[in-house]
Amino acid sequence: MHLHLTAEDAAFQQQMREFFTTQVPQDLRQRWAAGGEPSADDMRQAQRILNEAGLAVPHWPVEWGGKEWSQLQRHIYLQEMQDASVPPPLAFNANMVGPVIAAFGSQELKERFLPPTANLDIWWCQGFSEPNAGSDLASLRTSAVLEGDEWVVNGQKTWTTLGQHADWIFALVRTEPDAPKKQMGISFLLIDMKSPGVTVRPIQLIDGGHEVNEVFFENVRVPADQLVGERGQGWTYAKFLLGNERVGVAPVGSIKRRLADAKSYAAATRDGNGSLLDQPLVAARIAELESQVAALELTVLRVAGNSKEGKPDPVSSILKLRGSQLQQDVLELIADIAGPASLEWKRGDDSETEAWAALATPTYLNFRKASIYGGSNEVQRSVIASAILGLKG
Amino acid sequence: MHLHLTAEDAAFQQQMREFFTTQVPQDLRQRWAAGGEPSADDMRQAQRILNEAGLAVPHWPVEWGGKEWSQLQRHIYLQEMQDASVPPPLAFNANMVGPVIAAFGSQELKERFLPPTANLDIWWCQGFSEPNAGSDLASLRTSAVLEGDEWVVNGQKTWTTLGQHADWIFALVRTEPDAPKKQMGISFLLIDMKSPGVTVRPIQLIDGGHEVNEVFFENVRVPADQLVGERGQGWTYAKFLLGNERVGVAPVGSIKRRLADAKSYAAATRDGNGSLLDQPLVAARIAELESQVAALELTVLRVAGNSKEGKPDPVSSILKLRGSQLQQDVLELIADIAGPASLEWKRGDDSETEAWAALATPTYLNFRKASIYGGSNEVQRSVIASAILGLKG
Amino acid sequence: MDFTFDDEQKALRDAVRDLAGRHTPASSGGDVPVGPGKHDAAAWSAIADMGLLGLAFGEDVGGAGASAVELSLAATELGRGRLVTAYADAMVAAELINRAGTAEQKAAFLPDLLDGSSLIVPALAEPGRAWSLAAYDVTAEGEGDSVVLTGTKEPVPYADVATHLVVTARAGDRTGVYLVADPQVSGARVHFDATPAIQLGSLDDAPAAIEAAVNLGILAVVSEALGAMDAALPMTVEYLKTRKQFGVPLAAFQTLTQRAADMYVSLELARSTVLFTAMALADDPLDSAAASRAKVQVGQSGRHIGQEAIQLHGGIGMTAEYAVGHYTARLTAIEHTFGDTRWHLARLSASLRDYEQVEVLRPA
Amino acid sequence: MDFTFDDEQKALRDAVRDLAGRHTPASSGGDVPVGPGKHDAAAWSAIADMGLLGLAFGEDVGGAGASAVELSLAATELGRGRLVTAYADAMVAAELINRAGTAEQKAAFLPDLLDGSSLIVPALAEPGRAWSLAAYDVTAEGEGDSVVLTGTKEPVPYADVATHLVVTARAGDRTGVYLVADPQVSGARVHFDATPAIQLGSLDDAPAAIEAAVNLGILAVVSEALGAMDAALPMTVEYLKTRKQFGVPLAAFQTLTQRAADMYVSLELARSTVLFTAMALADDPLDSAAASRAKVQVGQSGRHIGQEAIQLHGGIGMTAEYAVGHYTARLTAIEHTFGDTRWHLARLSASLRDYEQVEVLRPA
Repeated sequence: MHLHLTAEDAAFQQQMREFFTTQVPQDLRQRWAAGGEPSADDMRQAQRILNEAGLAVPHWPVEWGGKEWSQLQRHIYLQEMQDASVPPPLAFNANMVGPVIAAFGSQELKERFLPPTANLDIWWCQGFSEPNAGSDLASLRTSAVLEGDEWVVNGQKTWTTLGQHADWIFALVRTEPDAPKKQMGISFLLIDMKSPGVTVRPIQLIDGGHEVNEVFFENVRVPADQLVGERGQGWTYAKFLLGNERVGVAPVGSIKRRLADAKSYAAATRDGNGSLLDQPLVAARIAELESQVAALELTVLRVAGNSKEGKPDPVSSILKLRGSQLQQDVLELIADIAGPASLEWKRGDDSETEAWAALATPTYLNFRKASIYGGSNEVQRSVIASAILGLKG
Repeated sequence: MHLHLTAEDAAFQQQMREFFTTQVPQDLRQRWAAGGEPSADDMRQAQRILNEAGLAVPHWPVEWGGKEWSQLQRHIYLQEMQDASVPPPLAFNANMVGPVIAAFGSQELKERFLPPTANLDIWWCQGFSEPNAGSDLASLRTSAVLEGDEWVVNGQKTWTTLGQHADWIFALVRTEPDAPKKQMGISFLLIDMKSPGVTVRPIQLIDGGHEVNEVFFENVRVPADQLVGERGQGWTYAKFLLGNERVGVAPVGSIKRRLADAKSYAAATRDGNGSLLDQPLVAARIAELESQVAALELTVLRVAGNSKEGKPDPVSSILKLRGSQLQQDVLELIADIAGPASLEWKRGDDSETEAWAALATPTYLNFRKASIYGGSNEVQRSVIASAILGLKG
Repeated sequence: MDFTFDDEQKALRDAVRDLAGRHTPASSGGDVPVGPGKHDAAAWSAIADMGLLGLAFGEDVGGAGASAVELSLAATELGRGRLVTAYADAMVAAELINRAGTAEQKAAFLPDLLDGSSLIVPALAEPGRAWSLAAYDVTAEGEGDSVVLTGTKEPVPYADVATHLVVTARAGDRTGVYLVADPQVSGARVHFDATPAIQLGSLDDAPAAIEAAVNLGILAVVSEALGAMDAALPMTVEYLKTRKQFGVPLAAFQTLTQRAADMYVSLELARSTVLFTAMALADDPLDSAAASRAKVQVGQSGRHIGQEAIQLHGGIGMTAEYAVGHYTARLTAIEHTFGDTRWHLARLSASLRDYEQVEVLRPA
Repeated sequence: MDFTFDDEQKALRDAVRDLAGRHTPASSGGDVPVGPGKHDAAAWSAIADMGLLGLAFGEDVGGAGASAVELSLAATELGRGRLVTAYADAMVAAELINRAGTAEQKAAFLPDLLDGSSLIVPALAEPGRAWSLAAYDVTAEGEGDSVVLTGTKEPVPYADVATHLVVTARAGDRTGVYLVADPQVSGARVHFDATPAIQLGSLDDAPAAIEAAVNLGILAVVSEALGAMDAALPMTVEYLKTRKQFGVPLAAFQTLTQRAADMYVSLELARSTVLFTAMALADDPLDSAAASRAKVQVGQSGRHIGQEAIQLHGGIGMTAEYAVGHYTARLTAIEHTFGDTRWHLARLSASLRDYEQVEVLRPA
């Protein structure tokens, strides 16, 4: 039991803070902090700055750009990045396909894909979910049939986040339709989005944004050497990937950033002769959220050390569950602080409404996804009940 | 759509208010208002005063003392009774066994039992639940075997509320052990608690109170004519009874009484140079509860007219569910207002702690039962999901 | 005390439901509008033609001589149909004129407003300020016919299509009510720069007029919210029945059906409250406690039902192709209209000492 | 930043767990005590003998020279074992003497308190008053050795078994700290009628001493609450696994298992918070913000877990024969000890402007 950061970790924290606040351009960070639809250019630029400094993929194997950081350092890195409003490395690259290729891909695939993946020269998207295979991923139907040295892919993926910017997609496809269990017979395939037969259709969300898509495959021909690892082992790789996805799954740094913003918004919103921060119910709600977010951060720090590579501690379900709740609570608070100003989503040129207030409701609505995507909160509760408490449910 | 009470209903309200506040002794009502363990003598006295005025069993058939009141009048009667802190007629008598005997009993049983039941000359208790048959009542095992013109009863009942005061028990017993379905083969039997072989053992609750009991039957001999209605139809009568139990199931009047008390307690609890009611978080919590209780009362008034005799509208599940939640919320508020004073459950002779403050925590704990007994909130949700929304669950 | 609709009210409800059904915005196929929409002029004409604007106003000022109950009933159906119009706003403006205005001013503006010839909306919010019934930053100078206003109101929903605005403005240390024709509008922002305005009635009458008008606006939006919730729940239930996961319908998952049951409870509590509030405001337009309690109950029910409707739908609920998200967006906007739950709790807190219990059973 | 126990801490934890297990009150068979219990003198002797009273105090005053971390760890185990003793109270009294007292006063009273020879508890609450760090109705007159106290403190837990009290009292417009030997006690009420008392230190030092002492008391009770929650959850889980209804274990009902999962989340959030607070107060006994946040988190977790533990047990959970109700009763008492969640939120609200974010990662 030690309260303080070691001198080494404190220095690391300073180093990260300085890097993020001085090496990533302020205007880029301000755009990111403002929220709204993310700019692909800003994300590329940020990731390349990070990658150049060796900070884009610190959890990868060292030979491919990784650092051998402690879990605490990893937390500090994420926390400082989020606090400085630096766009994080694209999760599909850094946390999903990269680690899978590094762990299961051939040397050839590694050399071909890992460097551009780390540098966001390839923008990846994820082809897992299908219209009838969401939480129940094993029911997927997209098929790949081997013809000569090419896979011919047919089917449809959905909820493909930022697919409109993607160069490549990593997809789960059914290669063995007759496998005895539906989890078997699935393979992990890398597909160039420019291949003939690939169509992307945007899905419009309730906040007006276009961040997810449907991806259609019609007789798309994929070179056989773009199958990662072993044929039929895609389910194993997907579980590995989803395990990685949960690392750093509670965006504590950005929740804290938003909560600090909320406090400043309340202080800046005039109410009679004072401000909204003088309203006891507003202040108490902020104090309560600060306490709850601190408890979450402390839990992240406490259990981070428990995670085993590739096999996440089920305790990470706490972080996903609670993280999404608090993220949503903070955004709800911001919308309430905006109050009447939240009714205007798009400001005119000479509007006097603050940008944050106009974005408050679409952002609040957008993040209702946080408790649905990446394993819904119901799924997280089931994981806790069964894997931790031993309740079948 | 009419806001106001008709002149007739307004007069009825006045009449009830005057009766309850002038005809039931004030000291008795004060003892009831103070809470804590109910006094059997006070309950008997109150019910006899009501019965003498024809107000103990207004929902019974007219020939047995009923009134043909509208649902609104029934609500006003309950509301005024609770507001005046008059102990309500014993539910086991007035709402349970009485209506069952009136509906299904022989003329002989009616004449023998209904008048003393209305007057609380017989104190009834309920023998339904068993250690392994709570929500799943049909699993009950207490048996009754016919020997000559007597039933011989063996088994155990539990959660027998106020059984320590009871003269008689109405029990569900299994008379047809070989019935094809476990709901069949159950009969509804009236048993004198003074019969040889009946033992009552108190169950101590976490608030220190003795309000429920276990009742054991060992070769208890019961005259055959004390079986109500038809042999083997006990399940039907029990459902009828439980349906009646839900009428007036949300004790809105007493929730409102308690909430008004909470407000006065907060105003009387000094805090610095003011009172707890000056604390914005306390005031807002009271205002919120007042809004929520008003919504419940309005819902009671709106759906009361929907209930059909003997077949409760599933909407009554809303009232039970929400009523128990708000009852618990108000008692939690009172315990919080008591604050440090709530730490002392039993006051010494020269204590300066108010009686309500000392009772606040045991009462709060005692009423955790409200969401468990009489159909738990989980059961109520299932009723709503299946019977109203058409979801199987 | 009676919550049942009479035949006339049922006929009105059915007619408005038909009207609203005909004008319900599409939510499938390509880009559908999301967020605060443009005023639907066609729907507005239909609303005006059916006489829905005049429901709560007397025949002497061009109204239909019905009551707030009928207004609530109509607004519920407009909410169910997801119509995007200035209905609640126009009701606030009308009540402001009705309560603050002189007889001449009423005669000059109300009939046109109530028959749809003009579209008048209130300008209440000031940028950078929390919700308030008082005006602070827009100031009025002069009196009677020579008043000028200075300052900014924003956002003013439907300002872009309004023919006139009713504006609250600071006059010394008080708040008055003013009418501005042909306002200078840019998006939802209205700027006044010594802009000529007509003062409606006297400063003495203004606070009560504002309170009554906002109460009526609250009734309109909580009724609209009731319609939205009343539509969102069955959609969610239907989805649970039909959508399969892991080979079984979602309705097989007890955790979801129990939550649907809780949504039903929230809905019915809101329904009782809205119906009562309509009756209470028909009886006393200044029953602000009833209006605040309605805003609190509907705020809590609306947030609960809106959030759970999306969650129980899963990813699909996030898309603009499913109406459930539109309902949730609208419920969120309603929470932030005319004071949020917190504001109303604070208002109620201030008068807790004035009564022992909330009485809903009231002798005539 | 490190949350792991070292070997010594583990050994202490195991030893206290053993001790607590031996003294756990029975909860089955006949009448078992419910509610605020009598001080368990046997358990108290064992606690004193193991040196648990001195954990957070320096060897110079007769303590063990460990820290608040070890105190927290011990209190957690006492909570798990449901021991009824004045542990938290004695810690507050000790810290009051330690921080307010002069060197002589410390030497006179602390060693006896920390080795169990005397039992000193604080007298803070005043009847009819909300929780407060300041005293109002008990007044002190005179100075130094000729002080007398007048007024009533109530309730004073364990006053009936205390050898001395440490009393907060009003001195002019300030609050001082006073020691009273052989107090006049009736139940939990202590009445002073020009009762002689010793003033501990100066009025200047009193506020900080009270704050630090209550912080330590908060740490003791939130740790105890952690032990209670950490026991109540597995009991509930076990019950769900074994109890059958409708022919299947309760664990087959998803709505119950999902709620058990939420309880687990509440427990782990509380655990992290308590451990951190122990470290924070070991570092800075005046870190009242950390103490308040712990009270808030544990207050919410404790209410959630306590209520759900009973609900998931059903009727059985209401009985004195099942420990789960005793844990819930104790969690409820802890919520009302040293300020409830609301009080601490109000205290935190007052200083929101002093910092941008809560920093839990702190350089040395």
